[in-house]
Amino acid sequence: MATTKLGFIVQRPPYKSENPKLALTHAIASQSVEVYLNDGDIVTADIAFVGDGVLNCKKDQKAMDLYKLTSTETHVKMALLLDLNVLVCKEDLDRFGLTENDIVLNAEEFGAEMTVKVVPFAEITKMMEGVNHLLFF
Amino acid sequence: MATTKLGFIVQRPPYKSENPKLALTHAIASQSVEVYLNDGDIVTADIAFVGDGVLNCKKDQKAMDLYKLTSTETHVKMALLLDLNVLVCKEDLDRFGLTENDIVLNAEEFGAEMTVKVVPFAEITKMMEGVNHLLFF
Amino acid sequence: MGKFTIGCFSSLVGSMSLDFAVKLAGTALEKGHKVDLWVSGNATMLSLKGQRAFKDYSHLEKPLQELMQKGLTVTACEACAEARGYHKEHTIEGFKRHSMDWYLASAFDADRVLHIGGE
Amino acid sequence: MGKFTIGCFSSLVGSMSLDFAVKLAGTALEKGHKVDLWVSGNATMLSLKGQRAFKDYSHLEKPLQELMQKGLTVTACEACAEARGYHKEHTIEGFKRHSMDWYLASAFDADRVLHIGGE
Amino acid sequence: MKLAVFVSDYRVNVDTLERLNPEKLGIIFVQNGVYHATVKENGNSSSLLKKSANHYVLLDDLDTRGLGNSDVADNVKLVTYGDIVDLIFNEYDKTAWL
Amino acid sequence: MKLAVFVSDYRVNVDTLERLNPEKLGIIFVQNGVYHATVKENGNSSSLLKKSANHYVLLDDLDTRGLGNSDVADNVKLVTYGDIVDLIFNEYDKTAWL
Repeated sequence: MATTKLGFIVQRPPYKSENPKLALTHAIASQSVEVYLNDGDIVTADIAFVGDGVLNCKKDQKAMDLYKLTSTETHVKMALLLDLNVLVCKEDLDRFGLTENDIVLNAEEFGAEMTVKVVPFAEITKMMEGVNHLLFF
Repeated sequence: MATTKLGFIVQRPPYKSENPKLALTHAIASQSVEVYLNDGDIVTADIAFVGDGVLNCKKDQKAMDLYKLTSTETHVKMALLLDLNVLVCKEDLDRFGLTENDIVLNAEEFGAEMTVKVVPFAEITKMMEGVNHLLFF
Repeated sequence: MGKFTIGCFSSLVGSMSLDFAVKLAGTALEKGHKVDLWVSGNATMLSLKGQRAFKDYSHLEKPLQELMQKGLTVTACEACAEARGYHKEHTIEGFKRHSMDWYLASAFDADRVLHIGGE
Repeated sequence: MGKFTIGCFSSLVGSMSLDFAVKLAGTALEKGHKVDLWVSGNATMLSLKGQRAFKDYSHLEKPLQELMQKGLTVTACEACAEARGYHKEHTIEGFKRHSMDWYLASAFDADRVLHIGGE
Repeated sequence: MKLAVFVSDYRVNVDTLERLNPEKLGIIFVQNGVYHATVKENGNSSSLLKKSANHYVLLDDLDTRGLGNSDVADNVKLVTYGDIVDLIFNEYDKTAWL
Repeated sequence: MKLAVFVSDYRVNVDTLERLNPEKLGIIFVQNGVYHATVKENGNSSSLLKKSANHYVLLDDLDTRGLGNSDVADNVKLVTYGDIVDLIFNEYDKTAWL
């Protein structure tokens, strides 16, 4: 019975690259990884949005309407629904003049109990220190 | 009998993206475009390296030895062999502390008569004004 | 009405440059312009048939086929495609494959050229 | 000796990130480490067989097959490949295809992980 | 020349635009370039908005990113794909994609 | 933590490195990151060389770009692919690719 903790760090804005979306879909895959592991072994995935990456969390993305593409907003909501720990850097939101009103905070409509945590960068550093491996996107 | 002039502007360094190489190979294609055109109609391609793009012109690139890949240096030489006009921005060379000694200037070993022209940015502006269409890489 | 040549080189599923190029081509066609679309480099991925339409990934086969019926000419760089393992038999019907000089020939009598390189 | 999991997501022929990843994997194998290579996103292009070996383009099929014989495990993201039209029958022999959880499972008991995202 | 420059990224990794000085300049923000039209970092607008030019931003790409008209700086005009085609054909004679 | 950060681009479009402050930091220049180790713009070295860290540059990627040992700044150590494997396993415990 062992736990391996992974930290996914999203540093770039959405859409111009596939990376932020792949960060979220790979992190979500932590919920189905058991099929490859021994009983009781688990992998956890924390996700942190930093720098321009916080722009992924903007509310009301219309990617599906306009480009028939799942929005990163929807992927963030899926991560919450699957009980992942989602951190957003407060200093970076401040830098862009964004508040909690501007970003995805929960996925109540899907019945998710987890909520996005807006935290100082120091908290994200702590997460990075605490995980076994880091994946920067 | 008409001539269409194209200006290829290379703004980025080599290898991290395919673009500088594709700029050169597409510009070189101006030498075989007649197959699609009426007799006497031609397309000319001038190539200008600006900004970080001047790093493409560095001599002694070992891409073939180390990664089995044609170097951009070789592509520049091919462009000279096919009589294309190749301009390199002097101000950008200066900015990087590079001189004519550091860059590809000719392709004498292939019998090319054309040489690379190191010119002030103002000359490149003139080229951009004079062509029919611009292609920025 | 004029002739519009669009070249797209940056491709990544996810960069959305091809989504932009295809939408712009469609809009120009609707306005009565003649449109040539050239894809080279990684953008040659656009020519590959049988891409599965997942909602997480740009999927342009259908809009492209509709635009081809409306007169869009779309051509992939043959060498760029072959180097990636996209052979003739894998190519969407109606999608042409030529060497790079085709793009320059299209630019020859184009009124406007938009070359989407970057990246 | 340890286990090394390398993930590569950035792919463009031309970015040379896959060239880097494959060389690094080979070097780690030679030093006696166990190496898993995961390719996702555009890097799944690595799994496609029949790529023509032009000298202008990165061509990794041969070095990859040599490394697989020396024990390299290499796996592509199945959904990322399907979305691009790279189906099972187009896959290089020995190249595995799995869902994304495979990568996380590989990281589970890895001593080191190098995730090449970027771009 | 009359040049329409497309900016498709927020972090622009070339300095070409700073040096271009055509008779007429249009800057069209598309894809992640739209952040230049909307985002203020530490209260400051993008330096690209200070460049003497006609500025345009693609509506579809704003909406895709959850950005609204009210976020757009005053000197930037909202445009559709149709408007971009017309700009290219009627207002400018050459284009550049950075 | 002991963190090895790979820098693969010359124009870095993220500011993560400025904010990371691990117990031990290694900066490994690969691909176009190697220009940080060699290029001076207007006489100035890359700001990444001023960061308190151990700096490394991949020899193969220097040679590929026509750059030689003599171009490399004094505080940057030349490394091979083999050295990078050893650094990852022996000197650092986590990695980041920016």
